[in-house]
Amino acid sequence: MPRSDLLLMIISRVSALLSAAVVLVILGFLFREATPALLEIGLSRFFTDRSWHPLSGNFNLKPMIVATLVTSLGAVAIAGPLGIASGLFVHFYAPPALATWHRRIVELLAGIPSVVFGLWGLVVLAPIIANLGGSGQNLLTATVVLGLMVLPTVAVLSDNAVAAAPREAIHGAAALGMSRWAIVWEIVLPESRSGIAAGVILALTRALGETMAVLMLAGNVVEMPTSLLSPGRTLNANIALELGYASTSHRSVLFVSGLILMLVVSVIVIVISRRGRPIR
Amino acid sequence: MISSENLSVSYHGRTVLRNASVAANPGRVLALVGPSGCGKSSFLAALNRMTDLIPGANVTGQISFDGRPIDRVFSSRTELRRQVGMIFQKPNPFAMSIRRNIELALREHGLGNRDELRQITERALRDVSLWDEVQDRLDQSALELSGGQQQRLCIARAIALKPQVLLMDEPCSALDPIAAERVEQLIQSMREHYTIIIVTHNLGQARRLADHVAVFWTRGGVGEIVEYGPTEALFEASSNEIVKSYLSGERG
Amino acid sequence: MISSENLSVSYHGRTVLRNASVAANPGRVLALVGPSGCGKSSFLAALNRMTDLIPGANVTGQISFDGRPIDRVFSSRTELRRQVGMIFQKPNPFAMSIRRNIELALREHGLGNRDELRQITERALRDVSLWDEVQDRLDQSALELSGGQQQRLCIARAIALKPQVLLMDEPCSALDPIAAERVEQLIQSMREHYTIIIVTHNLGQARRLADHVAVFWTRGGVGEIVEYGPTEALFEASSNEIVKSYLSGERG
Amino acid sequence: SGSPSSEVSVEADGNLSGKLTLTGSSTVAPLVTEIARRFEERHPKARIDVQTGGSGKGIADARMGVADIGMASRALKSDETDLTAHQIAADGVGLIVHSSNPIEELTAEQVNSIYTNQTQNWKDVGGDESEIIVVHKAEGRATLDVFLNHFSIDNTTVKADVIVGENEHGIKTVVGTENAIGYVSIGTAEADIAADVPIRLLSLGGVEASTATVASGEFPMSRPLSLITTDSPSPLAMEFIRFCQSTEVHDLVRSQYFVPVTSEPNAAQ
Amino acid sequence: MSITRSIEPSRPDQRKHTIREYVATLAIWCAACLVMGILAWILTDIAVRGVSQINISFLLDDVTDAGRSGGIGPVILSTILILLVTLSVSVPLSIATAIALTEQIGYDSLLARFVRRCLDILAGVPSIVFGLFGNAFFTITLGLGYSILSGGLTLSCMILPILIRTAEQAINSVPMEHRQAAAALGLTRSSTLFRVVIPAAAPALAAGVVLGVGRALAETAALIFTSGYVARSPESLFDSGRSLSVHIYDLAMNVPNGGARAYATACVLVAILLVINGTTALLLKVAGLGTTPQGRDRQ
Ligand SMILES: Nc1ncnc2c1ncn2[C@@H]1O[C@H](COP(=O)(O)OP(=O)(O)OP(=O)(O)O)[C@@H](O)[C@H]1O
Ligand SMILES: Nc1ncnc2c1ncn2[C@@H]1O[C@H](COP(=O)(O)OP(=O)(O)OP(=O)(O)O)[C@@H](O)[C@H]1O
Ligand SMILES: [Mg+2]
Ligand SMILES: [Mg+2]
Ligand SMILES: O=P([O-])([O-])[O-]
Repeated sequence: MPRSDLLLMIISRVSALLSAAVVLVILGFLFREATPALLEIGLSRFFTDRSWHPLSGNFNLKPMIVATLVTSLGAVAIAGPLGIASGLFVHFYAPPALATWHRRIVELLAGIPSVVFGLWGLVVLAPIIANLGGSGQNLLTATVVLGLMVLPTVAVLSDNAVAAAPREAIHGAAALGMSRWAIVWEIVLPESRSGIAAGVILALTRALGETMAVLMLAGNVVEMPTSLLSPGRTLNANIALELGYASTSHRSVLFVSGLILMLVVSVIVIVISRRGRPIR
Repeated sequence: MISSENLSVSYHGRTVLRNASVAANPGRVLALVGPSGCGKSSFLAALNRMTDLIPGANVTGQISFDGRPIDRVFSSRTELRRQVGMIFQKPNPFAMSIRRNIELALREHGLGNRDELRQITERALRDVSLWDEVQDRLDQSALELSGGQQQRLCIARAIALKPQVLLMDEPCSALDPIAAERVEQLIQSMREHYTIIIVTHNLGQARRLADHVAVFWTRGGVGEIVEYGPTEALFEASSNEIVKSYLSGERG
Repeated sequence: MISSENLSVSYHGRTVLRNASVAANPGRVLALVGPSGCGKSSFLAALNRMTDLIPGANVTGQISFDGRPIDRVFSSRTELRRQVGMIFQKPNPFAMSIRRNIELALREHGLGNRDELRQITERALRDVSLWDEVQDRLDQSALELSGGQQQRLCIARAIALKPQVLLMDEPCSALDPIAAERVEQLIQSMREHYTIIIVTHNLGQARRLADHVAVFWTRGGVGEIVEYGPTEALFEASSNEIVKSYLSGERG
Repeated sequence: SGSPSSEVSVEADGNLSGKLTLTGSSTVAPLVTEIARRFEERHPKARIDVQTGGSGKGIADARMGVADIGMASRALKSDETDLTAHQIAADGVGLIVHSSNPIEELTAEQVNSIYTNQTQNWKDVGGDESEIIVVHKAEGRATLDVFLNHFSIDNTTVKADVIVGENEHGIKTVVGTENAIGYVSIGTAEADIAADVPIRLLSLGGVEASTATVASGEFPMSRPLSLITTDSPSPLAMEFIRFCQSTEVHDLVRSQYFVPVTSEPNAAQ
Repeated sequence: MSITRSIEPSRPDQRKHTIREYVATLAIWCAACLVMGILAWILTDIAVRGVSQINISFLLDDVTDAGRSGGIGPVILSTILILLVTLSVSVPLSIATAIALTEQIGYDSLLARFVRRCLDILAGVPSIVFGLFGNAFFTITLGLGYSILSGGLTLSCMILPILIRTAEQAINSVPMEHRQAAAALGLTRSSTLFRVVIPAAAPALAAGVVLGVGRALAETAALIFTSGYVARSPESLFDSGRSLSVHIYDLAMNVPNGGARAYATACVLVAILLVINGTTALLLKVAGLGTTPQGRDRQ
């Protein structure tokens, strides 16, 4: 093997391991911080306690896990179709000038800080949703805004994936008189499936990890939600809300919720990527 | 009858084909010959509006079908392309099973129930002499076929739709002689029912197959048709020097 | 001299070529002919270890260069491939300017300063008769060339490196007759200095070009070499029925 | 909290150099940031970095030595006696409603029953017919501690509709929800009211909620804003704390709608 | 070989397909308009509330009165420095990792699967946890303190999965033929990569970087605990520096009556994004790259 290749191999593999190590280090750190609580309180109490009142020794995380899942999955349910449609729009439906604009707009959307989304949701959207009852700070508002936030992730990756679909196949299909949607559905989407799936997973994990906007919009009450209009607190919001003030044992409990969040993410990632493994 | 009048094609403003006027008739084969890069593929793509798919491509001039503007004859691009089939230079099977490659467009055009689809598929594969090779792996990916097999599959896919016009862009250039001959025979047998326009670099093939030949040439960087007429007349007694020298070289 | 002994190729465990043994000599052209799908491309790819790049491909058997195992002769895959150049069936220019397409590998192998690079580039493009067509757009993307132009560019790119052996997989199938003839002439003029192995479907070309011919055939789904020998002997008086019937059909 | 050493300032005005890191209460941070700017102008070689994160973090960082000084918006608890608090200002916690809400005042019992979900409609406490949206603070907040202590409410019995973190979050929630009630730092609320934000502070036990009543000591629900150090702060830290407590920064304290504390011995210098 | 012609004049399926076509087109247009509409809504909201505050001195001046007056000069500077640190660490690392995953290790090898899984999980780490981790690791353990370096490194970890994902996809989308051609010319794997594959993948790579920059610029939670809160102009990478998004958060949630300035800062942030996106697009155009739409059939 030439020296340059050897160097490339070593550097790239070391980089890959380094990238992977980041997550291990973070996990290790979370474990270290969470251990005191896990030893003292035990895992089961996080699911069986009466409520979440850490200062009074009640540590039920279940409502927060549910709220986290509801908002994240809901966000992906909104962002998935819109993002994929937006990728297809750019390549197959938009007039060229509009396609360029659409792309720019989506890229711009990707960079708007979550606080700005949160602010917009709080000042503009929540009062509108308050017409449905309550304060307007509930899971629905958080889900909608979260959906908008992760939309660019799906859209940009779908756009790339669609762009990579082989042109010959598309032309071949067109030459058989297949209509636009048939080409998209039968040729383009199957070809770009793995790229789109990657976008959706990334969006889901991003939704699970988002903190600030949800904190500003979800209402943050720790109760098992009964509808989308119930307020709820996600695991991240919980950490952000309480960590600054938490004393040692409380702090450790918050790390447990961080750990649980990461476990949830890992399970989802592993299950989904098992099923949607691209065929090559 | 499909015909073009003063058809010009440009890419991003650069004209690559100028004022091409030819006509092709049912039951007849028209061959387009000429050196590389003179716009044959571009001409073909303009006929069934595949140029719409190429960014920067622009077509001017008139295309008629049975004497009427093609846009009036066919209600839509899809109908046009269904009736004016096309086979490409590079084989382009879809990344799906061999069977679905053929059935896909059939279903799309609402042709046939399950049994009929099977029959049409088998018929089409037999027509291109692929049946024996693939009948026991119809559900495997078409991408695993060799280049020649892939191209024959693409031809099968197109003729399964029974189009009125068939545009072929060097359909045999990826085939071995035996398969190429079968396709030639196929074209011969189809000529009664179809209008066929074929781009070929094989002058022998052009001579054997075509009733009419259009010779393309590049002049000043722009392609054009330098002569168009009955095959034998052109091959035997062209008055045009370029054409003469090109066609006489029965090489390749 | 490059030779193979009992070379077999399989993809994902399915053998597609079995026990191919041939030899090609400097100053000589070896043509590989045979129907589609019988493993000619696979054989060629095995010779310069391009099979390493194909997922699932597995090669067994021996390849020798001047009588020594090829892995010992060349220090590395890159050296091997530099010395054993290859041209593919489908044109595959890089998505960069025409000039850079040629200069890329030259620079990589540390050949020439700026001026020399220019000269080599021009020489190579002239050899494939592309110079006149592209000299004023050398800095435009190679992807905008027509299929034939692209293929000629790929050939220019390979011969610019002056390899010892040249593997060609139907190099002319995308060329018009004039360009094809130029390339044929080019091959003729190169034969003194190179060992050339060419896959072709054009039996006339094989006969005109080749000193030796190897006929591939598929038996029981697996490709093999059914006969290998001097061109004229094979074309005139093959004892093998398959070969006889195949070579006699001077069709296509 | 006596800190006698005044040598630093006497002999080395202008020569003071070094870097101080402060972390802690988000309520105190904006004020200390302004004070730090002024301090740096006086002592060009000194650098005061003010970080935020919450009172708890300030206390923890000060204890662990991660920060030179912590900031807290509550008094130290009984298990925090290893640290010293240097009060630099005072603030109150006040109940707020939307300005369209006719309610003027609530009794302690009414507040208690609203927050424990026994009263669910404004008409039960003399207001319009509409559901009460209860805005509450997240557990662990200094503001929450002060509120719960004052009304002797057990946090586990509170039924909230929205739980907020920062003061402005609470205010924005009340602004967006006409039938909401919440409680925030009086300083923050006054600043917003001064800018025509549609909220109103409710009186408490007959005392108007304002910086004036906090200053006079009448307002019952008030709290100290302090800098927290270990027992042996550096000379620079001492000098900075002295500056924070001096009358030189009273204009800054007032501009942030807090109440200056003048009774500190050091301020007299 | 007989060919029977059968052109059924009007098939019921055909009409069904026409309707399906209309519905699909309508749906896609609606979705696209929704996306553009909502963004336009958010952007106008920000612009209407913030743009009037912006002028040259706002962009250059120091922060005073907790942000209610003065400008955001030091904040912009800190943001740029944080971004530079982030990109200079994460871009090389991500491209090298993507190369390893696509070209070196083999798609399905154990190592590749492991690394990929780790990255998927990393992508799901909440930003607040990044903040805590960055604080514990870079700020305290490595002793970098509250500094631009700590913040930048934390953000590198955070945008790593996005960059790697997009880079991987970009590299994979380069046709196999290019690699074959390069290999056949005797190019080493590394030059095949750096001279053929990566240039061909550049537009998609750049798109990924833009996405990552967007994410980094937007981050708040992770930066409060790492690069900190100090609004003074940083003198070195070891100084603490407040980023634009932290400034927005502080003004919006902590500073009474800071709303208008928060919106003005948001306007600046969006403008910076526009400039970054525009420059990328321009660079790609100049380089003759840039993805063209796949092929829209004009109907
Ligand atoms: N998509 C495109 N964009 C820009 N220029 C193009 C494009 N396709 C073809 N061209 C140019 O148009 C000219 C005609 O190309 P065309 O493919 O029609 O030639 P051709 O006669 O089919 O050649 P060949 O026999 O090699 O296939 C060529 O100069 C080519 O470079
Ligand atoms: N990458 C691959 N994976 C699996 N099977 C393959 C692959 N490439 C080729 N094959 C199979 O191997 C056999 C030989 O293919 P090959 O391309 O070598 O034939 P060929 O003689 O070059 O054909 P042609 O003349 O059509 O180019 C074919 O049956 C083909 O389906
Ligand atoms: Mg062509
Ligand atoms: Mg082949
Ligand atoms: O941040 P606090 O001042 O509420 O502790």
